[in-house]
Amino acid sequence: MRIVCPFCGERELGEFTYLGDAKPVRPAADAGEEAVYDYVYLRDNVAGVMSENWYHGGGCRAWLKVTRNTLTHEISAVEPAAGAGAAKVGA
Amino acid sequence: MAEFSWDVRSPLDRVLAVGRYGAHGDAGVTLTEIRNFDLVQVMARRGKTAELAKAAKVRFGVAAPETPKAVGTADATLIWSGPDQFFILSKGRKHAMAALAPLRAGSASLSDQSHARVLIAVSGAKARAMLAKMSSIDLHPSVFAVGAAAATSMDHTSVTLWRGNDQADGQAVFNVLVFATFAESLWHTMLDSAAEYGVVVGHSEDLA
Amino acid sequence: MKYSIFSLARAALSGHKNWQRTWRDATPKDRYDVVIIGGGGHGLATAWFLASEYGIRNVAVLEKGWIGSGNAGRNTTIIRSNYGLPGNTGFYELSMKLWERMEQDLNYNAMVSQRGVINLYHSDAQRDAYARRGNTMRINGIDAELLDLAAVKKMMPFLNFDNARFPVQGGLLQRRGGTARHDAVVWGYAHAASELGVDIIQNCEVTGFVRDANGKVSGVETSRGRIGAGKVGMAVAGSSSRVADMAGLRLPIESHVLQAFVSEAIKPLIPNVMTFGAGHFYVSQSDKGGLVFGGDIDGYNSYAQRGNLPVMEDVCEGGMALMPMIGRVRLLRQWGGIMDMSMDGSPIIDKTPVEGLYLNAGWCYGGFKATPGSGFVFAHLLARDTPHEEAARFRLDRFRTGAMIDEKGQGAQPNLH
Amino acid sequence: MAGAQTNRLGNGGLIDRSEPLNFRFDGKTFSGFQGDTLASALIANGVKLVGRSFKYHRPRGILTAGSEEPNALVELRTGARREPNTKATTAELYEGLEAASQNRWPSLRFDVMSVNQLFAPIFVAGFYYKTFMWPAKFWEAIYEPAIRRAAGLGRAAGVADPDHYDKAWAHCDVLIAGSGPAGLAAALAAGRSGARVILCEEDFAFGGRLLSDGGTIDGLPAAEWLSRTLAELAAMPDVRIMTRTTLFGVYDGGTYGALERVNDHLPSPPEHQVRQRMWRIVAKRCVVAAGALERPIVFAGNDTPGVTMASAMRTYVGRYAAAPAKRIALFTNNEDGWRTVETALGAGLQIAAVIDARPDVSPAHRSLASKGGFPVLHGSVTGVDGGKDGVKKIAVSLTGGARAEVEADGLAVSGGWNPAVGLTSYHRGRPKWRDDIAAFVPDGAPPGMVAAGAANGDFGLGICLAQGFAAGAAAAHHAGHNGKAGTAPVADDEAFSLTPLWHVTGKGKAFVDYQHDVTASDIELAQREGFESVEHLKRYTTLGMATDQGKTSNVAGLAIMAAVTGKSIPETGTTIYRPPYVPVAIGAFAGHHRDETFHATRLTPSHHWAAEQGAVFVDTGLWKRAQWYPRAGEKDWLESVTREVKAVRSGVGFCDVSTLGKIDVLGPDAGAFLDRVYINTFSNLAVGKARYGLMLREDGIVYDDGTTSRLAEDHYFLTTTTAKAGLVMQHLEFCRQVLFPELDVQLTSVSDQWAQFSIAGPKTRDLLKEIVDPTEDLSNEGFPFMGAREVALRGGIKARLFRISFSGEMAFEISVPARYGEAMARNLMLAGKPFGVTPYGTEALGVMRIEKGHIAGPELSGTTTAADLGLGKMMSTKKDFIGRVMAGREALAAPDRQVVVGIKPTDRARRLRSGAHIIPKGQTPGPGNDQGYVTSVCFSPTSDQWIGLALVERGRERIGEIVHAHDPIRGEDYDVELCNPVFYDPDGGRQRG
Repeated sequence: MRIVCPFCGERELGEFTYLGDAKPVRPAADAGEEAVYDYVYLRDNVAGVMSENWYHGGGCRAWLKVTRNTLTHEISAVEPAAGAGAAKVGA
Repeated sequence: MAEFSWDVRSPLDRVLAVGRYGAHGDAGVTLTEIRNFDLVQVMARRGKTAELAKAAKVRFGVAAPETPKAVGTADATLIWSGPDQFFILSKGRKHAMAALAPLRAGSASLSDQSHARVLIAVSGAKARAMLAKMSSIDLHPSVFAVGAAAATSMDHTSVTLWRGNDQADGQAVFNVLVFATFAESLWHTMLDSAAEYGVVVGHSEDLA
Repeated sequence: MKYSIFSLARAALSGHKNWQRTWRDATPKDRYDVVIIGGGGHGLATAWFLASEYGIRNVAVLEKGWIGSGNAGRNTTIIRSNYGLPGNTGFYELSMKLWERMEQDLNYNAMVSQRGVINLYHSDAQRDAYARRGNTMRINGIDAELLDLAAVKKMMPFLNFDNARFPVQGGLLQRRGGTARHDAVVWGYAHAASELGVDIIQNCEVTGFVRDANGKVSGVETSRGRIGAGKVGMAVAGSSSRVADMAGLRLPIESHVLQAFVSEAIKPLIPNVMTFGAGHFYVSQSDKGGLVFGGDIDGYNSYAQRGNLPVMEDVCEGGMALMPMIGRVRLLRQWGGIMDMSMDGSPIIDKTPVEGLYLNAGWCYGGFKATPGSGFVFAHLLARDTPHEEAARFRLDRFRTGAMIDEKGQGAQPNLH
Repeated sequence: MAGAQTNRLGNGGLIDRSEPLNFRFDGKTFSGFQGDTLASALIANGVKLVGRSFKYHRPRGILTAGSEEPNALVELRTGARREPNTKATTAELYEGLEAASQNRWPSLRFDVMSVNQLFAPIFVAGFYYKTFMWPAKFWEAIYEPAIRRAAGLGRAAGVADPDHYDKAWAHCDVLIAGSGPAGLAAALAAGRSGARVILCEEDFAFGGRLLSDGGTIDGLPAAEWLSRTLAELAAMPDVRIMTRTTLFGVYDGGTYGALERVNDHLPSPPEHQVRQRMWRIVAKRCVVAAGALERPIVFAGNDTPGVTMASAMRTYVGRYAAAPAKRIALFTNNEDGWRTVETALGAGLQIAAVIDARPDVSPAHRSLASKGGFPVLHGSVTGVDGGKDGVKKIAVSLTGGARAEVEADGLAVSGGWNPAVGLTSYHRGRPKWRDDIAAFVPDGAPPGMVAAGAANGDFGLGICLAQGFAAGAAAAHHAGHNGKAGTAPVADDEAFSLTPLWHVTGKGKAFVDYQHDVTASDIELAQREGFESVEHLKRYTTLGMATDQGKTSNVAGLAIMAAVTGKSIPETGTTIYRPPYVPVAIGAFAGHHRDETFHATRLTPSHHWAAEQGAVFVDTGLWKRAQWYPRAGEKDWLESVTREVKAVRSGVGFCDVSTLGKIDVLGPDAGAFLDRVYINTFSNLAVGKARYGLMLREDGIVYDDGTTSRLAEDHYFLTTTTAKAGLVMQHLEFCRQVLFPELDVQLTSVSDQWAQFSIAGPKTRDLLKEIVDPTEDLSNEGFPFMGAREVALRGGIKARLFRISFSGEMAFEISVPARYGEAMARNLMLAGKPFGVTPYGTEALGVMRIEKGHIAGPELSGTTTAADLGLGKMMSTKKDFIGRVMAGREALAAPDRQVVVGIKPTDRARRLRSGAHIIPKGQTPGPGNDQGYVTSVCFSPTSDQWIGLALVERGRERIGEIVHAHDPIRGEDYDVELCNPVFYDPDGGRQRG
């Protein structure tokens, strides 16, 4: 697999680390135990196109949101995590 | 009272043996360690890209690289190291951590990395063939031109790689910044990878 | 038909023309007391134990392809019960005891070979962890020995003891561990279950659940029509989330690829099953002569059933680091299976919140060794509606309560288990 | 002396007759020429018997001339370089080559195990599943060892491989597999278009079938066209053509695996060179021009030495000038087989007969037969008379029922051609059936890949060239190169007609899978027993699982299965194709990652100094750390470590702790950020202060701990454990970039920037006063416990000084830029000399932390909570932080959890060991009363006895209770007392003093 890092360009798999589904969002502080349980433990485990967290740790150290098909491994989109390259974001 | 001497010792000091290594005949690869340099990592603060760019421009006369490039100036090289980040590589304390306060001024966070890395220049007719054993980056001249840079891994070890100016003989020069505590290990791998081409090993005290 | 050397010799006289099908080719009936989804080792073993232990013979096993076509047919065939945490230890030992009588129970030679499983250690910390685990085993009545360097050298003189990056210091040995012929386990359970009346239905894909007015599962829709069921058991590791989704369930499971490798056949070289403690590599040698080996999972969600090159390299690096004598042995075949990676690395055998639907899932990359035990306790759950005592901790709600069974201590990140 | 090359033709071939080479096979010396393979050289020497089969130990010869060979497997080379199962058909001859036949005893000609053939009626497919079950114990003791000894083929060397391997990356626009006409045409088109091209050829010569079959291209003899084409390709700077390189697999994202056999054609690799190199080739496009493999026909006796594939016969005769036989019969079901007749006649060999299964033979061939004076028999071969000495007589059943016999010493067989569909199918694609050639052809391929020529099922020379050229041009175009490709090379297509024939029934064993001895009747048996699915068939009979990966057997096997089930071949389907395309040495996948270079090694800044001191090093992750510093006269590690601990506790010592992860946390929101990742609060930490922090995983379990100091308003210096350094960095970046992007915080690792030393002991301040600039106030008031600030050192450099203690002593940690690390160690020795300063290693460090009751790796097991570790009170209730909610789950807050407690043996002389379990006193150990285990132990010089930490159910409530330490795996049982885990200076006066 090769991932096109939005910052570095196309790089080989060995430079990246996988975390998992990017869809679950960390619940707010007051969301309660059930919401956090769901966030931490339950997975859609998509057979098909899925949005995922990958870390370019062997490169620029950016966290990336990768859209990938788990049936074919085809990658259709890669974008930076919200806080990667955030210096460009208006303060 | 004891006399303390604070000699600076490169992590390659014990293993770098100046001279020939590997196959005989014309050496295909030259490995040169550059011993003394100042290296500062500059990280733009949130929303401060433009300010930092301006500050860099004032100080260095060039824009800080926003893509994987190494930009040479009269007395420093600015090397992209990640989103919102770049290295300032220089010598003689002129752009060392202590001298960079103006750059900081609220627009950037700085971290001294002068001792955290070892700098090795790889050149020679077989430099690309040798690096192909360690690096997954395409170093073909049409892809990785002079000034190209990459935050990448070599043999599972994180490095910053950039192509400096060609030598007088037209040969490409690839610069590798590797973490100091991995340097000896990566050095051995470099020697192994280059051995079949013949290697000239050397070091220079300062950045050119 | 009884299998033995005598029946073989008799059959030889007639040119082997009289052998029957190993299992009946059943056509689906309208309704079964229990329908098992998944004709892998676990599903077939469940059916056999339902029929043989619990007297429930009106059972169907539905298989989307050919039986054993999932992870039962593509694993590295290791059996062992060297687990360290309550919940796992007793269960895997139950499974091991069932392995020890399987062939006689089933009248099928699954080549269960108790040649020993050794986990090598390379540091004091690893030794201590194995001592802890070995003691757990011993306290649970399971055989375990802690070997020092000299003992390992004697047993496996071919390891790299001289110039290793991470020298071997010793190992945790379970002599009763070993290997079994994976396909034969599937065929053996199919054969024996079929003899007891279980219907094994191949090329029958489940496409949905039939629910009654109360929401209870009362059958399944399949590619071969609707089949009614008193209870439905899922044993579809690799596809658990997909099948559970048809019932509206989300599981604490991710699907990941695990690769396995086999070398060309060579004369006996490796006597036992070994795991390298300083890299991702484990190996045994099949009776046919191939080195069967593997390592870490590829590390990302996948249903593609094929592996990547970096992990293949990583595994071979581990192999060469451990025993550089295999450098010139050639890798013959590489394949990948879909692992049900659970959130704590341990399986789930439980009722689901949907009445009538029972779950057997989350085996990670360790399901093969569990085959008989899993079948036994799942049959118990299906028959009695209460968990078997050796599976009492494999509850679905343990993630909610915090009673995880996390042997590796990696937490809710499946690709690290 | 070498024997005469009895079967070498007088002229022709691509061998270099000026370079004779001697070699040995089974101890006998022969000679051949440069350019031979071992197989062609054996053939040239009249050797027919080369190997024995897997199960029945049947005598076998050479069937093919390529990597699909199932029979002619040898042990190549000797000693540590012995390579089992090496295909004689691909092994290049070199001076002094040694090869031995395998799977036979005592010799190839007289193999005792061939008695297995007598038991063949019982040893049918899957027989072992039906027997060897009683008595159960006999399996491991008797049956299995016997089976294992009989099975397997060659013997591995059994000792470390002395050769080196490496791995490399390559990048191109267009990758081409195969250098036959299609591959070369593709390379020409792509190269001329301006694309970067890599062409991999498995053979040691370019040309593919052109080398054996010749032909006319662009009006030129094939050989001439070939050399022109190679010259043109060689002149293109961005075209790289590689021989001895097999493309073995295709992976995601256009990454391909290839194996280059760099020096296998030499007795051993030259100095500084590798034996083989594994390439990962990243290509935008790939043209598979890997050709097709001729397939056998299954008939009785088809495994007799001297039965050879028709195309292989042409290769031996045409390319190697070696005659597999002198009087040859051909058995074919297609037009292509007849080319063997032409080649043989052209080389002056005799044709005994052609047995053609088709109803008609072309007039041209008929006249060839009459000119050559041999009969054309319409029918099929039903048996072969011969044995280990090879084919003698061939039985033929003629169309219409009559029988005939042909006397011949060789039988060439052609059952048609199977395109090499491996590479195109490795992403679990299934090939499709094409009736006109009765073969599977690619049906789609992994992204970017296309098949051309024979690999695509199009066999004529003309169409191969045209398709290859078009594919090469299209691939270059897709990759963005549109240069002028010129015109495609032109050639005529040969006629091709085929009547499918898979299996001729007859008396005697008819082999489908030669190597695994799978016969047609085994397939019928498998079907009878319900193993009808092709995957079941494969698994039950072992069809296609041999070292040839079913290249010659799979299609025939499923054709026979189709026939017995009454299904069509495409309905029956294929098994899944799996890489590698040819077996690849494990060493090549490992490259240089073996022995000491298996993984990288990290060295601390004072490593070489410590080595000079004679330190013993321990591996900690990738690090080498000084474990202890033995001194002359010390009898064991314990004595050294005890000395080091005592020296620290009574004087002063230092230890390199640079391996701790060190992270600069910078920016205006650095404090707020740390509040979210640590369970305790850091935003309120004063500048110049350090604080111990604990972080959880989101599931509420403890992740890591360390001391973090605030060096400036917007600068924290965070430390992690050695083990978790990289992972914590990743975790913090996740928090920064994904979870909390709104915070203005920057992170970077400074682990390698700082050499950090712990200096501990009551005389620490005395030592520091020597080395720190006298203007710095180190007094308790000027530099209190948990202070952290920059100080000047004598001699002009700056350091960071942290008043923190892991040992429980009065202690500081001092950081200097890493290149001063070695100087720092020397200067500490110098400065501390008056106080008896003692360097100490990780063992003494460990002893002192256990004495002080500090947790470390064994307690941070990934299953313990903050409360388990006695740190529950640190969890802030005033803020959210990672892991807060899940940490509150019922089972994680249960009162009977195992918690950290101290232990000491009731018998002071008793040694403790980690891993022992804790059982209530007086009870028999069992699963019901296994209440915990010992995590860390040491001999405490301070207590003068062994002490330890343990995780014990309700441990803190049970202080003072005597329990049982149960360690059956080491045969030890003894009583221990549960106690306060802080054994040393429990009120902390020493570290604060």
